[in-house]
Amino acid sequence: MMLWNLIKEDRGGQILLLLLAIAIIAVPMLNALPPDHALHIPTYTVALLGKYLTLALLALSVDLVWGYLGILTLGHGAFFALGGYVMGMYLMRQIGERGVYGHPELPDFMVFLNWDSLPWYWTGLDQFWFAAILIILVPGLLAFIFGALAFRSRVSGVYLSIITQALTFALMLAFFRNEMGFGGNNGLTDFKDILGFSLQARETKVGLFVASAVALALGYLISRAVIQSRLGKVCVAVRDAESRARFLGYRVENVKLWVFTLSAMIAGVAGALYVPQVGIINPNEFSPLNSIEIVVWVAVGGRATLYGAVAGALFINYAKTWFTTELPDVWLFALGAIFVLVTLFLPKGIAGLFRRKEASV
Amino acid sequence: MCALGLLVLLLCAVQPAFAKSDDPVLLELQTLLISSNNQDRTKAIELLTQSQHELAFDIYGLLLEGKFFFNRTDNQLYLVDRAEAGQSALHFLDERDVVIERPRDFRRVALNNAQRTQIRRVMAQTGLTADSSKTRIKAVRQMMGDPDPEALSLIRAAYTSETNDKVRDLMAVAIAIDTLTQTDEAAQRDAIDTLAASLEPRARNALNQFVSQTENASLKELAEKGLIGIEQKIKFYKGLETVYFGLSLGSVLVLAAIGLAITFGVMGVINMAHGELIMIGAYTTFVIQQLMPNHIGLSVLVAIPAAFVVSGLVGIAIERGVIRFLYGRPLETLLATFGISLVLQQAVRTIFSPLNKTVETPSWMSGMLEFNPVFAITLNRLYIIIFCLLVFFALLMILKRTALGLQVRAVSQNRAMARAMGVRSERVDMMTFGLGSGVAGIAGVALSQITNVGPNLGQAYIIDSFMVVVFGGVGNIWGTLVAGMTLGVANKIMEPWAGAVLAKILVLVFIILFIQKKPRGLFPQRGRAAEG
Amino acid sequence: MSQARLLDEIKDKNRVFSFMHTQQAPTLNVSKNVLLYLEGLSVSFDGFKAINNLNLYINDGELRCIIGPNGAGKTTMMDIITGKTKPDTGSAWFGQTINLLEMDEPAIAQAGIGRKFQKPTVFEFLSVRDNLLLSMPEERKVFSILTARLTGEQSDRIDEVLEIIGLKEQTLLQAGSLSHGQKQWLEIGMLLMQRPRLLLVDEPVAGMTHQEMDRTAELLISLSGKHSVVVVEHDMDFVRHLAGKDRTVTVLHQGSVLAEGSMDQVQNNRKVIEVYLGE
Amino acid sequence: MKQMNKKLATATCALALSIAAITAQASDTIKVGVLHSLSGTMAISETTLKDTMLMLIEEQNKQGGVLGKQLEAVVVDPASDWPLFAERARELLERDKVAAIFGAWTSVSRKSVLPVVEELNGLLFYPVQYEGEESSKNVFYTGAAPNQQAIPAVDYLMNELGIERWVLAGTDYVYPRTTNRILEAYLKSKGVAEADIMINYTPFGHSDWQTIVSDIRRFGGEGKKTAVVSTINGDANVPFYRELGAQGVSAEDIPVIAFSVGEEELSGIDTAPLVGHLAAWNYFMSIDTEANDEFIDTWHAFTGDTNRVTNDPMEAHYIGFNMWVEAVNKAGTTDPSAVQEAIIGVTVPNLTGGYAAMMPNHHITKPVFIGEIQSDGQFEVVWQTPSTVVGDAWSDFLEGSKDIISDWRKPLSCGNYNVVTKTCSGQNFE
Repeated sequence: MMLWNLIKEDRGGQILLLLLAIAIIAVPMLNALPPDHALHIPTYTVALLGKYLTLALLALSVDLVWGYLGILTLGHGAFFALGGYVMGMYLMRQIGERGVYGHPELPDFMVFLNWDSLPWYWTGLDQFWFAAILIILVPGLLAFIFGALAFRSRVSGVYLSIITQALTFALMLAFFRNEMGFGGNNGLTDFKDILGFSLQARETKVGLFVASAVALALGYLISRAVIQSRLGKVCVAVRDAESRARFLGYRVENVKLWVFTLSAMIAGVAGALYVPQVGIINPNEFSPLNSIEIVVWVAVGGRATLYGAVAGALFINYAKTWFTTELPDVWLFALGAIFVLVTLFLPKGIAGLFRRKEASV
Repeated sequence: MCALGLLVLLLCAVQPAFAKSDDPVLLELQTLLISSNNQDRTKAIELLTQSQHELAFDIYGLLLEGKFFFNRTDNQLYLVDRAEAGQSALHFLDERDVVIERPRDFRRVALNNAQRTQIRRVMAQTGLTADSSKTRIKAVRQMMGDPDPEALSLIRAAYTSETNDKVRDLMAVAIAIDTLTQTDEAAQRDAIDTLAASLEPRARNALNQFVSQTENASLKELAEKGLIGIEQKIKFYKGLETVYFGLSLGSVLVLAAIGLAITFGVMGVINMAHGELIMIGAYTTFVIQQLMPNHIGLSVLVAIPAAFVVSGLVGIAIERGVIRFLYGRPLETLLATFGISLVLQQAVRTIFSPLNKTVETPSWMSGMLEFNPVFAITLNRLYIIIFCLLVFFALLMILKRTALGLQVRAVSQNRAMARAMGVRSERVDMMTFGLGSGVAGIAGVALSQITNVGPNLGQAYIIDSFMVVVFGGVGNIWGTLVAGMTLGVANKIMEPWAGAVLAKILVLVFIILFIQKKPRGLFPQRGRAAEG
Repeated sequence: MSQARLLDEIKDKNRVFSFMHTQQAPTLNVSKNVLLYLEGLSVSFDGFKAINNLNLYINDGELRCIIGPNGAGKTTMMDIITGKTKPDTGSAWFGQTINLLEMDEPAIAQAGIGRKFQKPTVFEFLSVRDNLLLSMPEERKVFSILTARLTGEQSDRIDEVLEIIGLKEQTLLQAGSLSHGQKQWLEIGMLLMQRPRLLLVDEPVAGMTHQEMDRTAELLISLSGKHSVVVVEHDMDFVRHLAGKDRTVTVLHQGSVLAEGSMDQVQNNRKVIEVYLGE
Repeated sequence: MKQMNKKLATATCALALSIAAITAQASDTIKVGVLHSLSGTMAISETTLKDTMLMLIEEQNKQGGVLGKQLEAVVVDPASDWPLFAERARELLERDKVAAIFGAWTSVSRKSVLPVVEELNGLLFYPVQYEGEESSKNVFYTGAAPNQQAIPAVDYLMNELGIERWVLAGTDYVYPRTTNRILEAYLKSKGVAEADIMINYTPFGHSDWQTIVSDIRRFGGEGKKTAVVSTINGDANVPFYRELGAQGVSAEDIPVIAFSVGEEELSGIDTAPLVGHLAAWNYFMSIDTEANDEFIDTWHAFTGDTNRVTNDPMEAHYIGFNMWVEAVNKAGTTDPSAVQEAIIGVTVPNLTGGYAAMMPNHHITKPVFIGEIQSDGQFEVVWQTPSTVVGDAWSDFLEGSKDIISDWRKPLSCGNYNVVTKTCSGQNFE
């Protein structure tokens, strides 16, 4: 009942959750069918869909801050990547002696950089529960510190966008450095298994897909819960008339801070689910380009609708896959055009279209 | 060009004397040069040196410039200026002119470093008596390292007749290095003094060597004192150098950012395609050079206005086509212009191929301005610093003195009011954006002289540019200048101990924190307009 | 000079960590029956003195009208009281105990000062009801907002205010779709919800019809007594109506008080006449 | 509402199905996967290799293909996005069922593909010089291992040019790191003092080289003959060489030997100030052999552009492809396991007048050439190894790997077998 209240007036949300539920049941079944069966979904497609879902979750987190708080973050990729790195470190620790050098503890890249022991920040990450906590904590902490500084001193609008970009850029440079102990440019890869299940096994892949779907559903409901609450209203108030909200006695910076942190945590989870499915995490995930691409997913889907962000992420990423296979040279043209056209002619995004329809019906 | 000159010279030199085809030396030279074996070429050079052949120096010159080719089909030696189909090749011995059909039949007679040094040595000795003092200096430097006594005696000889002080001092050093190895103590003392006064690396090395070898305590002490003196001087000049590097890096940042300071600072438009406008400027330079391959020196100058116009027009197109619909929606503008930047990049890839393009450095920009052996500044950087300042003050003038500038400031402070006063803000926006974009194009010309001209050129600078503008304070181009230079110098001062990567990271982090403290940058706009 | 300022700001650490200690305003104390003290206030932007040694005292429950030509510093004064602008010199106290200059907007608002802007600002994308809902005097901590539920008397209170400001029909409309006048009313309504001790009202009747004006006047008058109200207005008739015979009117000019007294006194004050009629 | 429901639903289905759509298996052709970035930052280098593969396959088909079947190239674009490399590789192997994949350039892209080819038992031919420290059952390294490029280059500088001081300058990623560590160890083993080695790392696309170059100048001005060993990558090279030119560092004073600068990279640089600087490769376009001439002519014909240059990775693909064809013919099938067995020991002519043989460690034999940059952007070979060098997967100069060998023949069939502990770690196949 509680849950139902969350999405009572939210058609898009209902459909989204419905589709997710279907996917969670149907995809594993279709995948289990014999390969020659017409409806069989090959495992790599499952993994692909799983990847899309994690990206959708990421888009969701961005919509939460951009759509409802008006904070255009160009650095959310950083939180995503951090979550990913934590997961990556856990997976590295799982390799154990199966590394090419057969070192019981050190990941390969540390062995051939002649490190004799694990850096302190790698300790404990062989425990999943610990990794799971850090996956939420690390991005959250960064977001909290960054937000605390930025929102206190009322950095807003474009300035905020630019320094979020600077943040992720700085992190990218930092993670490229081999001294950091995160595998430098190569990042972390060649994972073997997660929680004892081999990452190469079909079941594991399906499992990860389901996990991603569930995570997306949960992420959606949590965000929804925030939006529905009075806090959600305050967010919108802050977005539309910040100083008015202040004169009503709201500590705008705290509101921003907590929602921003929450969204960073969601992004972190998305990253953590993304890594085992693509099998590698490296500093490129921090590149400002990626972060700004996320924003366009949301813009295309439609701001401040949550389900719009999800739709946008799925749509653009599918388009990307298609283009880079069929006509690689056109991809950037297409992406660029989408940026321009959406901002000019489709400020409400795809979701906006449907809404207009609903209104007319 | 110059090669052709030499060709002619070579011919005249030959005509009266005899037909080259039966000159034994040249005949052997040919056989040695066409051989694929390196040693043979070395032999060839030695042959020339010993034979004292009258053409020796012309041939050296041609060898150094790589004008000698041999034809794989007839194994004959040719002189070729440009090995391209349709160009003519001149047979080395019997001066036949043949037209090149398959360029790949003609193989360049290539030298390796050892051989080049070998030739330079020989030529240097004649350089001692050259007219230009520069050549003489080069010659002395060249020979300073040369152990063979003959070279030294040449220097001694030239020393007496030398009039130019700089050259004399240098020669003195060269001689002193030698004297140091003698046993006459008094002479050695003088030598040490001479060397201690000089900043020539070779002088220092000589002293170091001397200190490590000599038994004579007093001399040793003297030499050590001298060395300490030198080290201090070097430290000082190293500091100067760092500052200079910082400024030149700063000037690049300022150039990249200044266009943004106008579009972002004055108009409040977030133009993510700014980097691509710089890139377009750079490519314009490339195209201009393609159009006038024989006037590289001029081409860069021509490129400046050209780049301004091209980038300016593209900018105006962007403003008219997209941005003007988004005024007052900075975040949307940011996204749209980012889209444009992607399109522009890909467009360049499809037009010019993803490969980097070669933009040549004109001769008047290459080389160094040498104050002393340890402190010399690179000309291209110097020009860029000057250029940066010129652009900056030109802009300042435009904004402060011209009608456009007045209108721009009016619009940027209060659009509605300016409209009411009859300013056609639409037009002003267009012009301002065009101006900013044009300046970005000019920056591209400068950048084409120091870095890649490729599709990613813009990307590399966009974030830095924004940092500079925000750090300096939006709407204040003085701020941009100060910020750019500060960041440049800071970066360079940190680099030696932090390393290039860490330095960059630290600078970024610093800016992020700085914005927290002063959201409006170094030189904020104040007053009610800026409040809230 | 800005370099120097930068240095100071970097030096003072506590501003960075200001968010660590939450600003808890001491309880209001109006034993001397004066609610607001402004003493020796000055603030200047780029040399232009917006406020110049301003002294102003508002009694508890008083309704005070403030008039003055453009650039007299009326809005800037409000900015200072509400913590939007920090003065260069001077002091501003709310009752005996609360130093406004040490507090930021939210703290001041929670201490009981409400403000209505010149240009009506409401939350355009929220319904009229939600606009009022958010204005309710309540715990403003993020988590209490997150879990906040609407109690019975709270919604009664909202209906009551809706009644007063006459927006009952528009309850569920988006505030953005209201007319200018309605927005003015909504904003006043939001102030009422806030139950502030001191209301600062900046040109409330701009763009209102005459009937609306009168209603506004009545409302403001009815508010005085349990609230103190400071009204900044250009419209002389309206001010005359508000001030009536005995209420005090303050004339600001070039950032400081030019004259103070009943409407009649003020109107016959020579300096005032000069300023207004520019003799 | 309904409308929307349908729209969204159809969208998702379309998405699912269109990805799921299994391409019809064309049994009359043999599919060959080409996995090179055609967009993004690496497109600069990799597009050429894609064209090379298309050319090679076309030529092979002219000669009747393989096993009487025509070859069919399946080209995909990983867009310089490392995770995408893995995704695309999986696509090629699972969906298109390619017989072999030719591709990848950067180490990270190879690392990203590696688990996929191992999982699905595919074949990957990797054409670029790399840091070594790897040997997979499913990967064939046709580019140079450090001992086929770096070590000989240093030998040349030391013996021929009498270099005594060394600057190891590189971009901060795994290839330069490893190479430099190997070189450092090697130099020290040759008695070079710590103080005579200067190591320096810079970020990708580093553009301001003033400080570093002037440091190099100072380092080189202290009496001993100095050389720079450059593992600087891609875009950063242009500003680096420009700065060298600007600060008047000529090849006679301080020669720079590069491992990642080939004909293609030079085509984007004004070579005038670079004449005499060096590069170490296993192939140069300027090398004068029949095979090379023919290759260049076909290349020009294929691209329709007589100015296109050829480079070392192209030769690597040429060799790798021919080896694969040989092995398939030998095995009589394209089945990966069979090919893996058949290919070891296969010998094919290279473009420089010699032969390349596939070694049991999945690396090949290569001659090493040192070339000097000429004013026309070509290299003049000034030195070459007397015979071909066998690629060494596990460097003898690194602590971690000096005891490790690789031999994929039965009975050992292990990529990293520790001769001391007698254990096979890494990719096990028990």
